Amino acid sequence: MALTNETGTILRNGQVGPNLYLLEVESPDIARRVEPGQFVHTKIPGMEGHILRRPFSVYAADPDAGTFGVLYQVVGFGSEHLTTLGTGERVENVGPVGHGWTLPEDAARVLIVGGGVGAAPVFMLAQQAVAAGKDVDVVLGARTKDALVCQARYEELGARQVLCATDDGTYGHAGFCTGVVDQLLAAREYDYAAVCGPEPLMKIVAAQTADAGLPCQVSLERRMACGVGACLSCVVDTVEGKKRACVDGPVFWREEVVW
Amino acid sequence: MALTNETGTILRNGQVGPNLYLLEVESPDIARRVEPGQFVHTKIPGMEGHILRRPFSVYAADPDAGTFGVLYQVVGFGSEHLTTLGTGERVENVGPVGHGWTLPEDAARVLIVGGGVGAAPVFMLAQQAVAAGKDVDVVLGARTKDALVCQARYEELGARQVLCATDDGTYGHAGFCTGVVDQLLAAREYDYAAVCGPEPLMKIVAAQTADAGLPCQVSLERRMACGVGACLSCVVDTVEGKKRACVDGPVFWREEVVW
Amino acid sequence: MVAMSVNLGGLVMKNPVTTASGTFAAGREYDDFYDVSTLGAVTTKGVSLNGWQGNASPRIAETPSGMLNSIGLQNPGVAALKEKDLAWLAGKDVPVIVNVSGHSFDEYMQVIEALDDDSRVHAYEINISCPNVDEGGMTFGTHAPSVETVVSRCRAATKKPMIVKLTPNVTDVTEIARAAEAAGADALSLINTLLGMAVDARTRRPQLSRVVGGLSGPCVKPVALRMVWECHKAVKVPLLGMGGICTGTDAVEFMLAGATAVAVGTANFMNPAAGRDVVKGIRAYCEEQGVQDVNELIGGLQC
Amino acid sequence: MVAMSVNLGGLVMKNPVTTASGTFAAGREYDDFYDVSTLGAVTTKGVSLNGWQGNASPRIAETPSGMLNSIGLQNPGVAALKEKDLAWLAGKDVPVIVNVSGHSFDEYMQVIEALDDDSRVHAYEINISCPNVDEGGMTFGTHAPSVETVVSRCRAATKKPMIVKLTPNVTDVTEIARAAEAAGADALSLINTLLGMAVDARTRRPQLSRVVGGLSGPCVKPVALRMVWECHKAVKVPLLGMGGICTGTDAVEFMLAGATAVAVGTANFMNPAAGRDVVKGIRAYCEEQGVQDVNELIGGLQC
Ligand SMILES: Cc1cc2nc3c(=O)[nH]c(=O)nc-3n(C[C@H](O)[C@H](O)[C@H](O)COP(=O)(O)OP(=O)(O)OC[C@H]3O[C@@H](n4cnc5c(N)ncnc54)[C@H](O)[C@@H]3O)c2cc1C
Ligand SMILES: Cc1cc2nc3c(=O)[nH]c(=O)nc-3n(C[C@H](O)[C@H](O)[C@H](O)COP(=O)(O)OP(=O)(O)OC[C@H]3O[C@@H](n4cnc5c(N)ncnc54)[C@H](O)[C@@H]3O)c2cc1C
Ligand SMILES: Cc1cc2nc3c(=O)[nH]c(=O)nc-3n(C[C@H](O)[C@H](O)[C@H](O)COP(=O)(O)O)c2cc1C
Ligand SMILES: Cc1cc2nc3c(=O)[nH]c(=O)nc-3n(C[C@H](O)[C@H](O)[C@H](O)COP(=O)(O)O)c2cc1C
Ligand code: FES
Ligand code: FES
Repeated sequence: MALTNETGTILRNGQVGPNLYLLEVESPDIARRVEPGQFVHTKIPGMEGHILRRPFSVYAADPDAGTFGVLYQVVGFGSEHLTTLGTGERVENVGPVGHGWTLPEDAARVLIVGGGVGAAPVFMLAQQAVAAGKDVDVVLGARTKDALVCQARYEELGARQVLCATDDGTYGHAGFCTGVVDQLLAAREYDYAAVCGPEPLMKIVAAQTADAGLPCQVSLERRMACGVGACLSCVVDTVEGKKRACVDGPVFWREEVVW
Repeated sequence: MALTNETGTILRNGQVGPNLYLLEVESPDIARRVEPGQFVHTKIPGMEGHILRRPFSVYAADPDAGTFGVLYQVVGFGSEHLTTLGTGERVENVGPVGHGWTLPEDAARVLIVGGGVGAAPVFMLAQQAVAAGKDVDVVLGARTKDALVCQARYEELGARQVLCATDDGTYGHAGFCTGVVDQLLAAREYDYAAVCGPEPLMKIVAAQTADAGLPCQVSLERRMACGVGACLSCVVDTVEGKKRACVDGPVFWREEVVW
Repeated sequence: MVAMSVNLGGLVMKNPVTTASGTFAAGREYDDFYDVSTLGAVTTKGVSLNGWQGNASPRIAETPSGMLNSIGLQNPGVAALKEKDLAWLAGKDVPVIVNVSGHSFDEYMQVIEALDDDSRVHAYEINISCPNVDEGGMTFGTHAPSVETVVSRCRAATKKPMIVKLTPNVTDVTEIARAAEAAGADALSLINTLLGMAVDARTRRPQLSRVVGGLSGPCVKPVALRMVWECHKAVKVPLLGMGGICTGTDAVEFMLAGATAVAVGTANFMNPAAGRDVVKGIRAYCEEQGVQDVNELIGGLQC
Repeated sequence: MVAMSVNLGGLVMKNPVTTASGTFAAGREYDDFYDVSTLGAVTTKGVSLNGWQGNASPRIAETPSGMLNSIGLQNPGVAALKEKDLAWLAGKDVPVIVNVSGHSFDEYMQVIEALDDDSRVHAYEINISCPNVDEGGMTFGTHAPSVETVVSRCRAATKKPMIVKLTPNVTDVTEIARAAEAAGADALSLINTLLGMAVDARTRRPQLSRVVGGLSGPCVKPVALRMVWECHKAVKVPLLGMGGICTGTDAVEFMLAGATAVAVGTANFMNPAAGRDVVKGIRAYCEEQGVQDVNELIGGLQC
């Protein structure tokens, strides 16, 4: 799938939760072509001394309006600087990049797990699964109630259930969302699982789904220079050797990854 | 005179002529203490990869309002970037820096020559001279009529005459403003001259005033790192050896300088 | 019309711009952004005889106006290069410079031997300057005697234009440059990356798994320009300049300092069409400045 | 309360922060911004016996995340240092490190002899690494034998703590570090500037009158950190780290890599209170991370 380096216009960029921001960009070509699990490699304007682009998964896209959104958290200079950009500013994105989720056609029951800001990169997958008439259960984990910023959109989607967990117990299951996953898996009723979140979370869910014999995909993060598959910065150790997270991933099957 | 590193607020920043911009900053401490010919060493925000500050002469200051203005032209990255800053943004200035003009108390008739953007650094001197009841003649040179952006303010000041020259002949004397200086000096009626502009202009006026036996000061530009006298980046060759443009200058007597 | 063609030690390039090895793979990944035949040449990622796995992650870190990498010359070996990369490049109207790596003097030679009768290879760039491998790489490139050995062995293996790529991590780059020239290099390319390191104060760990890595990007441009200029005065063979080139103006600076051609590296990551834009920028500079032939720029610094 | 005091080869500093020579004069120019006795030490601008004029203008150029300088050790000589700078510093509660230059082995020694009975001098930093002078400077600092010669002569001239300042423009900084240690250095400071160059494409002239100059600022931090770490593993004497330090976090990175103390240079130009802010930043880091004594950081990198 062809990549583009599209200059988009920021429509909205604001805080939506504790350390969580939503960026919406008018960028028709990417918006039209992006698939669930793909990302954009963003040149954040006004960062001349920080030369690398930043990869962000696409949270949602509206092909008709020609817009896409990114949910991001502030972790360093680039994401901090990104919060200062306003409506009307221009932002250059290489995209849509990567292999996204491969929802099996014959999977009837789908489990989706999103930890923290990882709730975003699985949202379009949930949309796709619901649209395909599958039963979709969603587990969302966050530090605290206010950080569950994707919950409402998942609920509107028509998922069978949206279960939440918060580390501080302010909403839903108290504790790590892997507790909820455990309970759901006990019924062993899924055909496919997808998980995105901090790597330790994905590692645990990978183990849980392995025990349950359930096919599972994860979305891995690596530092990226080119974001197009050329530089080999972003390699992941897999059972077939090193693969590039940017274009061979970011989504990998659980059993491919050497954890 | 004590230096401060004051964070000011931009009140206005906009184009006033061909490649000419006026920046007005609320910065009370500097505004109150700045003397004619002094400058500020400006940290232009949003320029992380360009690490040095930029020196700009103070054009005018309002001690009561706590504001000062800078007239600048775009010549490179920093000045270009400066044009993008808007009202309300913060800007850090070290100032007031340097030895300004030393208007002799007994000088009754003063000649002020400003070439291009060099019309600004001599404006407060003209104010001072007029306020002290001296006869002030001003010669302003510019590429073209529209670039004579300081003319009106000089005229409001109450100078005896404000003569202009434009390279393209669209206003006043056609040609270099040294032509006008020549005519004025022919009458040999001045006690003190001050000139600011491109170095070739200052060199010519220095020679003209030398011929006329007239005391004359010039304001020199050098690339500056520290702007406070510590690094010796900005040295000027003088008859007494190397001097620092930032704190020993930027204003020097014509005969001090080894041209 | 500006005459843009240059001759880099026997390699004729339609314009002075190639890609810096390791930043562009063999070009296919950038095909969506522009046609690689816009370039004067494509320089491929370093290749060893049977391929290497490279280093562990994390392999890169961002630094002020630059980046560190410790890829460690991960590559699938010569056979895969021929089968995939050279096959793809054969369809493009652009000469190919193959960047050659080895863990031993012999391996460099063997890589060349495995490639030399392949007409899809137009020139070699012998990388004796990679800071990210334990054997070979930079250890060969920092001492004149080993430079002479590896370069003369490679010379014996090919008659094609042979560019030797130098490391900046030396006391006197001209000494190394002269050794490479004496041993038969047709051109020199410089600079490879500066050895650097980044620390995460919070975790108290190095940012790269291999601790040290190679510094590249705009931050190294002053060092690269200086070395191009020093070598321009020290040797007769043409130079391929690189290190932080992002724009046509950057490229012109290198040519004025003595480079016959230039390579665009880290800039590809900032702007996927950087190579094309540098070609355009050089042409625009020449038009503006009334330069009729880009060769006039080479070593044209006035000082 | 964090214990901030460190011992740099016999020089006790109340905190690990000094100024990089040549960027702070003797401190007086920064007196309006903060009290220099906030610092662990003040390092003065390089001084020669009778003073030098330095190089012609332009002397600096801005580069990506850095700058080049070719000041050329302009200084008014030892007598002026004593009369003006040391007199001013005597009123401050801060130890003074005098940075020593020379065009010959003898001159280094003579500068020390002229200063050694002055109790206002607490330590020396022997600059054998300035890239901006034709004689002495870096030419002494790039070859182990001349390093040994100049350092042992200086050693014979003083019992005060003697820091030897190394250049990064070498193939193997540990070789030079070991030579300086063997010759009697109490501490090593690194890095001095990297040799670089900048070109103005429009005028086709070098941006510095002397063509080449020394690169400093954030862009060199990765190289500096790497050299501090290499020397930390190679020698026993403590290290004074510098190169691009702007914040407390930067300073902590150097200490983790092996520096006992750090110097703030180019950052003074960006922020006239940089020295004070780095002291504050180190303290804040220690408080946040539960570090009770800053000495725990030295060489604490986990790898
Ligand atoms: C495929 C992919 C998709 C992502 N999607 C999202 C998302 O939807 N929302 C979101 O908030 N974050 C996402 N991330 C993480 C995001 O890229 C980092 O948070 C961001 O790059 C941090 O930049 P910074 O300048 O703030 O941090 P700094 O720490 O200052 O960045 C320094 C360098 O490290 C890199 N880096 C730092 N953290 C990460 C990380 N976790 N992953 C990869 N590179 C990193 C930066 O890109 C930069 O090169 C994604 C990462 C990848 C690889
Ligand atoms: C005491 C003094 C007063 C000045 N007053 C004014 C003024 O009132 N209005 C105005 O428009 N300009 C003034 N200048 C010139 C102004 O400082 C430069 O135009 C500005 O620094 C250019 O920055 P840049 O990033 O746009 O250019 P770049 O060329 O990108 O700058 C690169 C480097 O060179 C330096 N530099 C470039 N040109 C000059 C120059 N002419 N003088 C000194 N350093 C330079 C920059 O500061 C920077 O360090 C003054 C200069 C000095 C020394
Ligand atoms: C990610 C990366 C990989 C590299 N791989 C190689 C390589 O395989 N062979 C080589 O000779 N140089 C390699 N280099 C060095 C570049 O070719 C170039 O010499 C250096 O990066 C300086 O140029 P730049 O600043 O334009 O990137 C690599 C550089 C980077 C950043
Ligand atoms: C303008 C300037 C002048 C310098 N003068 C000296 C000097 O006189 N003696 C010396 O040993 N180092 C000198 N240096 C080098 C600095 O002390 C320091 O080693 C170098 O700049 C790296 O640190 P930084 O990146 O924090 O500036 C000078 C550096 C600059 C920028
Ligand atoms: S980021 Fe370059 S290959 Fe993945
Ligand atoms: S700019 Fe540093 S002494 Fe003048």
